[in-house]
Amino acid sequence: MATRTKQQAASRHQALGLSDQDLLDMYRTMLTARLCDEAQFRLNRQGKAPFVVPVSGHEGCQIGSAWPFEKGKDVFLPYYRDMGICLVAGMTARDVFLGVFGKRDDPSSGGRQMPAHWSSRRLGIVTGSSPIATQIPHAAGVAYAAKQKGDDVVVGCWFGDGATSEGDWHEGLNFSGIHKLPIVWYCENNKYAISVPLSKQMAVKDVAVRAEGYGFEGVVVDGNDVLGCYEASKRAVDKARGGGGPTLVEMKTYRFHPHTSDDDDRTYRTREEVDEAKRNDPIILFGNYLKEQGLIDDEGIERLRGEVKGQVDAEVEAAWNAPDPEPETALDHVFARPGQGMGLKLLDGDRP
Amino acid sequence: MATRTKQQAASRHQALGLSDQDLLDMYRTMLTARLCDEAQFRLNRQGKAPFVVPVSGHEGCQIGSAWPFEKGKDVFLPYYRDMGICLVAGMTARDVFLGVFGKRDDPSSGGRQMPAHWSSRRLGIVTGSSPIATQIPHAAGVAYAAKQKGDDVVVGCWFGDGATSEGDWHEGLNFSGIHKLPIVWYCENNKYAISVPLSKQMAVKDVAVRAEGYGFEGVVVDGNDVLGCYEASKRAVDKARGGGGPTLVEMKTYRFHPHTSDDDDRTYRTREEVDEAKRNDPIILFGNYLKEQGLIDDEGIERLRGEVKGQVDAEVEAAWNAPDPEPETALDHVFARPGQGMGLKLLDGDRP
Amino acid sequence: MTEKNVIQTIHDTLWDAMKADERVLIMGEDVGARGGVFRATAGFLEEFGEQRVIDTPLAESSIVGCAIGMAMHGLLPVAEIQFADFIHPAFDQLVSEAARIRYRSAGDWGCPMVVRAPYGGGVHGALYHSQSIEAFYGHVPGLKVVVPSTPYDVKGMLLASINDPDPVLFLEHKKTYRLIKGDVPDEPFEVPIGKADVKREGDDLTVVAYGLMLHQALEAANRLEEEEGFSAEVVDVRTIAPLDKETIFESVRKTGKAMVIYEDNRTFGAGAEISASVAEELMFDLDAPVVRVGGPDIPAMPYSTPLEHFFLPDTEKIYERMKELAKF
Amino acid sequence: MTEKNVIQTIHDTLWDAMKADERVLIMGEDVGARGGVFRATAGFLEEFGEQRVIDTPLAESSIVGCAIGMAMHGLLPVAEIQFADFIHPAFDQLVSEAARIRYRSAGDWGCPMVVRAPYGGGVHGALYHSQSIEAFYGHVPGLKVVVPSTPYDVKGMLLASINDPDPVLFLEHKKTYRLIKGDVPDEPFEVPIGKADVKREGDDLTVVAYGLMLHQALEAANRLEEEEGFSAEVVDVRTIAPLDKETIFESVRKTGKAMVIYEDNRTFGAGAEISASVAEELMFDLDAPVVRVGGPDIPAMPYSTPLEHFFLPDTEKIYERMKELAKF
Ligand SMILES: Cc1ncc(C[n+]2csc(CCOP(=O)(O)OP(=O)(O)O)c2C)c(N)n1
Ligand SMILES: Cc1ncc(C[n+]2csc(CCOP(=O)(O)OP(=O)(O)O)c2C)c(N)n1
Ligand SMILES: [Mg+2]
Ligand SMILES: [Mg+2]
Repeated sequence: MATRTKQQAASRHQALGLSDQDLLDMYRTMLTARLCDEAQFRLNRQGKAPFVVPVSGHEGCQIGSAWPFEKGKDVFLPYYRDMGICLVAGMTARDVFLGVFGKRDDPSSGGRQMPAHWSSRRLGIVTGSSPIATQIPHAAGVAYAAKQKGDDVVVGCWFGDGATSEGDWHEGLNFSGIHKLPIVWYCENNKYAISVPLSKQMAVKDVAVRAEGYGFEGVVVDGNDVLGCYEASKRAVDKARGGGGPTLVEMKTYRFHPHTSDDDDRTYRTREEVDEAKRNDPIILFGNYLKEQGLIDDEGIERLRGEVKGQVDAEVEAAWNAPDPEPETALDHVFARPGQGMGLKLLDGDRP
Repeated sequence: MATRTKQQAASRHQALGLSDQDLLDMYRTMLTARLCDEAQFRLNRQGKAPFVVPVSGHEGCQIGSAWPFEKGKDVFLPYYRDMGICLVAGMTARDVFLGVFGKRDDPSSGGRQMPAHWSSRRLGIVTGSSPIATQIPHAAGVAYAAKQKGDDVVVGCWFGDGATSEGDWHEGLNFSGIHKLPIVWYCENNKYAISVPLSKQMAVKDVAVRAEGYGFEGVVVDGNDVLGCYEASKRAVDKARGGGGPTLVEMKTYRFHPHTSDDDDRTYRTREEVDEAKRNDPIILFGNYLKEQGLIDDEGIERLRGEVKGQVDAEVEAAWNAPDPEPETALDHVFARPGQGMGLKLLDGDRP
Repeated sequence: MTEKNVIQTIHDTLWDAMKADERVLIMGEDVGARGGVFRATAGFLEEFGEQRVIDTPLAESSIVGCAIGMAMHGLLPVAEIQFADFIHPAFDQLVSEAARIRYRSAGDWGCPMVVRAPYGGGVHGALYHSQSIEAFYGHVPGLKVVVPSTPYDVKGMLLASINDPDPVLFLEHKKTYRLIKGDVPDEPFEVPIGKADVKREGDDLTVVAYGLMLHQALEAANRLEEEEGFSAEVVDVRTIAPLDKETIFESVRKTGKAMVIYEDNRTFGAGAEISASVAEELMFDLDAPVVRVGGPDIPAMPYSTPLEHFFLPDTEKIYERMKELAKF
Repeated sequence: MTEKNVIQTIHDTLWDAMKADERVLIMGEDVGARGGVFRATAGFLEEFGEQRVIDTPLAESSIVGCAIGMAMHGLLPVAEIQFADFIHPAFDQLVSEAARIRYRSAGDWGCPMVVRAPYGGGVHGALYHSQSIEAFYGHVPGLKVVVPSTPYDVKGMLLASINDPDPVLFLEHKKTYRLIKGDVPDEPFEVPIGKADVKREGDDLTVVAYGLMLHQALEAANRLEEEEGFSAEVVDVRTIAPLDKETIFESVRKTGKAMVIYEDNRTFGAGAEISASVAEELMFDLDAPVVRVGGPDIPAMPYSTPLEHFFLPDTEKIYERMKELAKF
């Protein structure tokens, strides 16, 4: 029995073209997200972080779906829940906490935006805002530009189930279908938009069915199965890179903590429901798989956890001691420097 | 062969529960729309009507889809193309031309809106605007209110293919699905949003497939077949009245004239395409059916046409001579009369 | 008479209206089981049921758009936009639709709808949970825009808004929710929309404000009286549109000096209309130029504490400007 | 030098930019085969292909939203909103997104995008084809809003806008499209964004205007000189945001009298900021209160001719107000 599982399993990540080391790297990234989450909630309780956005529960679908992308080349449009996406894209725990503390050197916004409003041009992470679903048309636009310029770029755009109700979601997905853009749409369906359950958001079981209405494929995967998410994502990313157009990947998952540090989820979901969901903790499930594969044992997991926690705590410390922005700098970057231009060729002397 | 057609056909409108008189009334209404259209374009060329919106080509899907509604009870949310819907709802040729000339007594807006921006509270026609698809959420809201109050009301909402691209369209249809509202959504798909062909609007053959993504049924019918439109609409209206929720009815049709009197459609479609489409003129097709049924002959059709034309011309005359609005009245109706209230019960003395 | 804070007053007033009139309906994101992220509708779902307390999809344009439809079919919807910053997707429904339903139908149709939106900064809300939006909507004929700032006005104007036959944008400064307390009559009453209110009498200068700035102005005015002996008259605008210029003019005619304070971006902000109107109408009554104090022209309030403080006109800044003007 | 009307100038300038720089891209409703409902892009599809001339779905929020994405990935999109009245669904994308891309990323990202929109009335366009929108967007830090009113300025400012690293809302008064002609240099050149322009020199009063009102003001000014001997200086605002107050102040310092004309609804309109700024800054240079002439506060311009004429400030009205002010 154990062996049979092992075989099946063994065949699984190899069949996906993932090495043992890949798996350990993925696991470590998931752990980093989880431990950053625990740290930021601790800081919130200590009054050191006025506002934090949890990721716990989403690590599987985030690390799994982001893994197939080519860093430094592809473009990421995550939403606030996506610490895991950003870690895969190249952000560090230090970056996360510079944002949590609103520090000058926060790569996302220099302390201007709330924590978890990710951005890094260097890493191909497009600046995101709070308004839900506004990044959907941006993602389609980036993908259009990439295609039009002939760049070898795939765009990944992540959002929650709540985002699917916005007009922008409809418009952006439709545009991507019309132009067969190199993009993958990822819905991290955690059953709630803050407190609003799916039954009050949509009259369908799987929002992925809407893809058909935009002329491309929609798929549904277990968001707590990191390899399943990787598999679906890899297929979609390869398809996009090959000119096959968009895919909507719906990943069913769950948010373990309240919506944010300002939320009280006891008003809208039972503890039983939350505990039940935690049995499918993607980190535990993936850990079990690694153990079955003999890639790690409980002791190794503990050692790794301790090691990562040590790093996270060190980064928290460093970020806490980093400088705040200077008050007057609030006036900077409303516009580009006076006189700066885009070098429109016509004005560079070329004549029509 | 002829007989077989006859039988089939005979069985057809009777099977639909339509009497011979119903058919003649429907045909007359279609003719009225067509002849109002010809008259308004004539007036436009004469410089008497600065701006007109044609209906020609849409009479079949409009009269067929509107016919099942109960006048004076159900609620209509038409768009500018829907002269035919409004005639079924109870508007007259006089009303149409009071609007065309922007007269004081124009029932839609007292000359404030462009022609074809239909409204009549008395007739259950909700005031419409120019911005495309804004009436979609209104329609869902009316249907929600009707259901919540327990009114026996079905809401009909009409729009073009172009409207399906707007965020409001998505949001409104989704809301209607979630609450299983008593509403029917009608898409008059005439292949173009002004000049933009379907291929640049959507990556699907039938926009009706999107209904599935909102948890209700979508159907496609030949919009030039008035009885087919009636049949699909009747089923959807009865279903809505019975608590079965929304339906999206897509009616494939064609616009014979330019988008409006300001448009030049030769820039984006060939004369051959237009001529080809005119072979499926819903009025000719329906006339043939009536003839097969022995309900009218060519002579009768000519007589009827002459009769309706006479009426339309008389109404044009009457509307032309009707008074303009007084300039200062432009200031009226920004708000209700000062002191006017909704009679909120709490303020009427009731105490919580 | 009961002492309440602003959010409690909103909760109780909505509750009373729902109790008394079955046409009143609540809709918005998280207004149901969650009772609203600010708890304005806590307990409503249990009491009034999900037919009248609608947890909507995350879609502001249709929250407003569906409310318009409901209003046209006999209900009195009170829609909540979770944060004023998120009302923008509904801009078209408010500007092109709600504001024009009556006008474009020559009075045939009406749109008795209330849209509530918590606005304003100073709560560490950063770029997207701090915005002031009154200037955008005050400019739209056909919309009424109110900004009550005390529990008493909040109750009276909320009832007046629900009872109004036309669409009302009801703006609540979220920082006042728990900060500002006051006595509220237990009986229902209306505070008329379109009337400003003198919240403090004075002779030396007129200070026009609303929202959080009103309370900071009152604080500064008291200090100015104690420390410098100048008495400032503080006028609470209360309604942005239609704007009650007469009450403002009356005060300025008396004091000869005017100052307008608002936290929104200064340029093309609501204070511009007030300043312009005073100067156009009362130039020869003025002993000094009108002083305008507004937020800086940067996109929004940043998150980091030093940056946020840089944005907000605080009592200290306001006090200094008032002293200057008084001594002018 | 070639004499052209406004729409021809827009067409030719866009054409030149498309020809010279492959990053420039056109998108909007009916911009392709139809060449735009005002023919601004007639012939573009044939010349540049459908990759660079995109007929978009009927969806303004994504027209702007996708353009933002393109701008962030190396293109220079020029999006057309068919009528300014229909830009409202994109309000959120413009206000929350385009305007804040640079600010919220502390300068890391930029959004070099142009959104063109024909605005203004007097064309029998009724409630939804006549609107002025500059007041809404002028209030949004991070957006540039320009309103060139002559063929020369249109060419120079359109090129400056396409070359600008930040989002520019390029407003074209549709009534000027064929009405206004002028000489346009054949060579490319930039007219700087953020600089007002004295279109007529004068000493007795300053008239500040833009769009169609600019041309009516110039007409009235000439008549005022001929018939009454008063010389009015006419300042073309040209850029709403960032607003060039200095050029306006300079003129008012000289003339001592100021009048602001705009066709938009008067209250909380763009003219309020101009009037307020002049009075706050120059109260002691003013020989008369600032005069503001604006459209009535009704939702929009009605269709019927008598009603439309009632709305629009015509040359006659403007002339009378100028005469009054000059004689004050
Ligand atoms: C336009 C807009 N409306 C409302 C909000 C407030 N809000 C923030 S997150 C959220 C729920 C989002 O749910 P979902 O998309 O499912 O993502 P999740 O938080 O569940 O991961 C809401 C309503 C917002 N940020 N933007
Ligand atoms: C929001 C908005 N954008 C653009 C327009 C300009 N416009 C008017 S009708 C139209 C095309 C509508 O096409 P469709 O919905 O297919 O209806 P049809 O005219 O074909 O019957 C457009 C783009 C508008 N009225 N509203
Ligand atoms: Mg969710
Ligand atoms: Mg069409």
